[in-house]
Amino acid sequence: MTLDPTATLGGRLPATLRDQFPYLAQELNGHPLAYLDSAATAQRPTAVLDAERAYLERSNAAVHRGASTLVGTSTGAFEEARATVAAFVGAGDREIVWTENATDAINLVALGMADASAGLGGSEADVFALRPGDEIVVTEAEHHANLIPWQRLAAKTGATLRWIPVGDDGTWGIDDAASVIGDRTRVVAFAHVSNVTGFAAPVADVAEIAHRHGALVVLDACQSVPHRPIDFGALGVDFAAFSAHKMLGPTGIGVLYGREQLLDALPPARTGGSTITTVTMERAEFLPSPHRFEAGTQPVSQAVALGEAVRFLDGLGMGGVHAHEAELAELLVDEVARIPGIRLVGPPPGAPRAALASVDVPGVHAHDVGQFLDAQGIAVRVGHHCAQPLHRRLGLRATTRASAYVYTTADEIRRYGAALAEVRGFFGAGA
Amino acid sequence: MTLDPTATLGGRLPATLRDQFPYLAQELNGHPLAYLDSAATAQRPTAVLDAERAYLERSNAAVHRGASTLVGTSTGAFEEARATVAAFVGAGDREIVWTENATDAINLVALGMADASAGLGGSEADVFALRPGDEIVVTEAEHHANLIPWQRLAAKTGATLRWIPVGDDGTWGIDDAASVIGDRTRVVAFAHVSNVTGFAAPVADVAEIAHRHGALVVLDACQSVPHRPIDFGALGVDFAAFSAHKMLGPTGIGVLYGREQLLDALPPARTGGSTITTVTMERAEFLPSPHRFEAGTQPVSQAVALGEAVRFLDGLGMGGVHAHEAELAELLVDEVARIPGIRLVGPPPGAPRAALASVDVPGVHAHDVGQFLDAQGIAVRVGHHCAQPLHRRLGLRATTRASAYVYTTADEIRRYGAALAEVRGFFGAGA
Amino acid sequence: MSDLSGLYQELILDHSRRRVGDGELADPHASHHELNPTCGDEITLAIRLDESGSTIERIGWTGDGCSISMASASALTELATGAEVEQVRRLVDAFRTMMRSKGAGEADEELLGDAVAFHGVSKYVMRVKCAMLAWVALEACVASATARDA
Amino acid sequence: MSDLSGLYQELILDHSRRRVGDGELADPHASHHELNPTCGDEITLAIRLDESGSTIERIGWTGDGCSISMASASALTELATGAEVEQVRRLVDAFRTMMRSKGAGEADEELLGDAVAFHGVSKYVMRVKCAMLAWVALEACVASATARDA
Ligand SMILES: Cc1ncc(COP(=O)(O)O)c(C=O)c1O
Ligand SMILES: Cc1ncc(COP(=O)(O)O)c(C=O)c1O
Ligand code: FES
Ligand code: FES
Repeated sequence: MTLDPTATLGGRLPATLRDQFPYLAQELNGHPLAYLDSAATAQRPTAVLDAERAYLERSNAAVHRGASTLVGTSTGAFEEARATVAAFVGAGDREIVWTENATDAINLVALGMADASAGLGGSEADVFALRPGDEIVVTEAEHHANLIPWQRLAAKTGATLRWIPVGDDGTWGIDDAASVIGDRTRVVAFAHVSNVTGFAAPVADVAEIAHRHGALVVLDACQSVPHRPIDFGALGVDFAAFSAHKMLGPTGIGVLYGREQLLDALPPARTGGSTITTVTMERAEFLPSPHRFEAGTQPVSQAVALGEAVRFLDGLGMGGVHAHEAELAELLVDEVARIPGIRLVGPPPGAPRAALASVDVPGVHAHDVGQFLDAQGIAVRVGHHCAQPLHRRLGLRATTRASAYVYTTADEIRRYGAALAEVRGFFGAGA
Repeated sequence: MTLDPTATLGGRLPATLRDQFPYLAQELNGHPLAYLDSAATAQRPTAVLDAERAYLERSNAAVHRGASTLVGTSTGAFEEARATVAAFVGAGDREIVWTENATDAINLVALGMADASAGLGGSEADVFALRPGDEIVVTEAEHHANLIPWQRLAAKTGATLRWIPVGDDGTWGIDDAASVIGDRTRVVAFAHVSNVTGFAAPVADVAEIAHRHGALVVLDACQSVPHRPIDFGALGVDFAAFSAHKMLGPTGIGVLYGREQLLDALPPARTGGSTITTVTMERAEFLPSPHRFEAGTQPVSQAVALGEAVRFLDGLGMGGVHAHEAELAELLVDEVARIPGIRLVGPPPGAPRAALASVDVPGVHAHDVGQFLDAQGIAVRVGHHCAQPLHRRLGLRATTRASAYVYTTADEIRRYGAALAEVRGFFGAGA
Repeated sequence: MSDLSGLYQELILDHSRRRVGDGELADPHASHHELNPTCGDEITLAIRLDESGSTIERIGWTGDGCSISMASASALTELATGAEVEQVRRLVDAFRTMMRSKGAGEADEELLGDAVAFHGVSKYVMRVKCAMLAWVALEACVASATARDA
Repeated sequence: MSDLSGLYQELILDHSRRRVGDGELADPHASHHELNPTCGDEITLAIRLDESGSTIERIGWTGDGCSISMASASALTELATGAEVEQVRRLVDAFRTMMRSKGAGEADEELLGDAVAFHGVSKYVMRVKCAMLAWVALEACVASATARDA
């Protein structure tokens, strides 16, 4: 699967790309479906569906368990997928751990640190052990997945949770980070790209500050890995998390990236079969990374499908994907900005943002906005997008979010703009 | 999908059932494949593959997030699958929690108890809090998935891990259980059916003893739910775990069953989006079960596929499945018992056992046995089957396991017996 | 937009703006807070009974939510104020039955009056909770007020 | 059974029974324990160097494993005993290259001697670790014995 990225991307996608997504050919409420909720979950191309099915019909067997020909085949497919994903994000094979989803990946780090703090990882895991007085730093804009696990870790260890404040538009800068990160900071966890504002954090700069203070850096890369070229090594982060279902891959699988020496020392929070060397009734010794974390039967066909999704994205070229989405982002912001009385959350028009926009329509509840768009075949996301503290900070309870991906067309964005312009009139909320 | 169970089951499966499993029509090393490793992972019928694909091509969208028509459809399919699985095991809908696999399900209980012990669940979670002096009871025959999480819980809380000893055949009885379970026991965790010996524990009796002492009962149901009719309510267990991939369903999804009041009070070990009511920067309040445990995007298409797998099994009738497998088990034991010098692990010939048999071939390493069978198209599992302590107790390092499922034929078992009889000769290990 | 007319009937849009009963109730006999976890919206609804304890004298509520939830609280206030406790129980049951109908059948207009306008909402599974929010709160209030009586 | 003859060559089955070098070595210069996590099998291999420190005088090992791993340890012992340290490094490299070949190419019979019998194992990816076990242990022994020397 290779497509010429210049032909494919640049605002006008050829029909050949759309045709590879059967889901998108549907109607919604009598209109052609405009699927503008890819930031929540993306749709899968036929190549990904076919790859998983072919694996299941021909190569499916237990992985890393036993030594039969079938196990050789399934294990080969499984580990090849890991190598494909590793190369995609600038990681070594042993730096990629399969998880249930990105949320699970972040939890594995936070729970492993709690184990280390309780002495379960021995002296090797000292770098992860927190004590009262230590600080964990997040931002006020985090998804609950990158907030609650840290709250729980603080509660278990007596460490203090602090946060980088956001401005009235929901974004923050390097100075905000520098004023919160200090010598007591042991972990800095933040989203690369916010799923509400579309703001991209200055990752390398924050990592530099954090490391200067001896803190670990955990990156929530859910909204960046699917949309732009990423090299975790070059970004200088210690851990990162992302989900397959937001990048043309299946649900049921996410990825934890970690630097090899760190992963080898982090206590495995979830334990069970295939993670061990020697087990007695009293105790267990664990394998090095990644296997020490992969307890029980793994999402094998899902790993194979994710590998295929990565090949599909590589075929498009991530540089081209990013350029395509930058164009759509600009169009999206233009469409929203020209509607009077609508509040756009996140970076102002003109500033860079991911291809997503959350808006508040004064006088109309987000669920009613979403319902109105839905009736016109436009599927968006409404609610707090798992970021209640950010919404509270913005003085909002819920927003309406439109988000784009490789298959999104300029026409869909324009349909969204036209429909959004009619919302306040319909609900009698004034001009 | 309904098949007449009397026609289907009874030792001779009609071609129509086999035909529904494309994987099984393959060759292995020039022979028709005899797949005798279903206890590790089962193969999927076309109906299950098709159901997942149809969901992905037509109904896939974020679940429980937002309010669009698409979300209504995906959420409906997802929750209908839960209801189907719940009915299959005698549970209420709120008693079924999706997990990554069975291992993850057991970990959720053990990790939740660790949280409760650290005070994270408030007074509601007191029933789960362990203190030094408290005892956790397992058996010597457990899969690592039902052993290591309890070792870690003991290490975190200061509780003591004790175990029910097994006899020379790897099985244990109600008296063995009664002699270990006592007033200090707070949890009793054991496998319904052993994946090494095929022995079925006297669940209801053990549960009765445990409850008399005020202990919670956690059942590893990985090897029972796929193979016999199950009613967790009737068995009287408090928690149970099983995996979809062993019951014609996908990898990437498992199930935690728990009694509703217990699940509502168990602290969620993994936290993130969709599990909460209110989140501030300082703290989070959690939903009731099952959603409090389902952090992040769930294995949605996998849940839909598991629902279809359950319908498929229901179509066969679990009573019939069990009868079919009892016949295969008898044949399997007969085949092994007539080979001189081979040691059969588990219940003696004549005693009930699941349709699996692990054997030791004196003088020949299990991996060589497996390789020899493999060359004849027979796929079995070799190794310690994630039960090192049991193998150590039996004086063995590894065994060769053959296991059957709904699609297994008597002919396949006979081919296995004939090949096994030649192993010692080939390797010159004497008669 | 014709698709939406079944959901957002004029009466609903109207109630969502009028918000009958919006405001805190002094000296309530019972009060109940109800949250819709899907959206985070909430309502606190309170009731006062008359001297006999068998009739709802006043209803007041505060809350924030979508047009459906606000309209439903408003319509409920109009309908249930002055009604006998027994009658309110029947109203809640009838409303719930209607909301579970997925648009099928006929709603009991005689009993439910203006609230039949919400029949169309029942086709939108993701919005049923919105319409039910105030009714669930009312049901809880009635239960606790009468339990206290007994 | 003809399928298996590439894997279980007569020479391999023979070595797996003879087990040259099986037994603990007294006063070793280096010793290394290696585990195969797939199966839990392990080997502890030890070496003694001659006075010059440049030649392997004796090899001894204890362990438990499949026929491939035992035969490989046995063949290795025969081949590397009396060899120069530099030569042993070349042997290990050549053996590893052969085991990664997935059955392709020709093995270097001049260098590897009897050990070319393991060429067929390289087609069985799940068994490559079995054949490598003793060689990895030998490589570690040589590295630590020569490091101590320096
Ligand atoms: C008895 C038993 N318990 C637990 C497990 C673990 O299941 P999973 O690997 O699906 O988590 C298995 C299967 O490997 C098993 O047979
Ligand atoms: C920024 C961000 N972080 C975390 C998540 C959680 O991802 P998942 O639900 O796949 O675990 C999401 C998506 O919902 C997200 O957008
Ligand atoms: S969307 Fe919250 S109550 Fe309707
Ligand atoms: S199977 Fe263990 S070393 Fe070969």
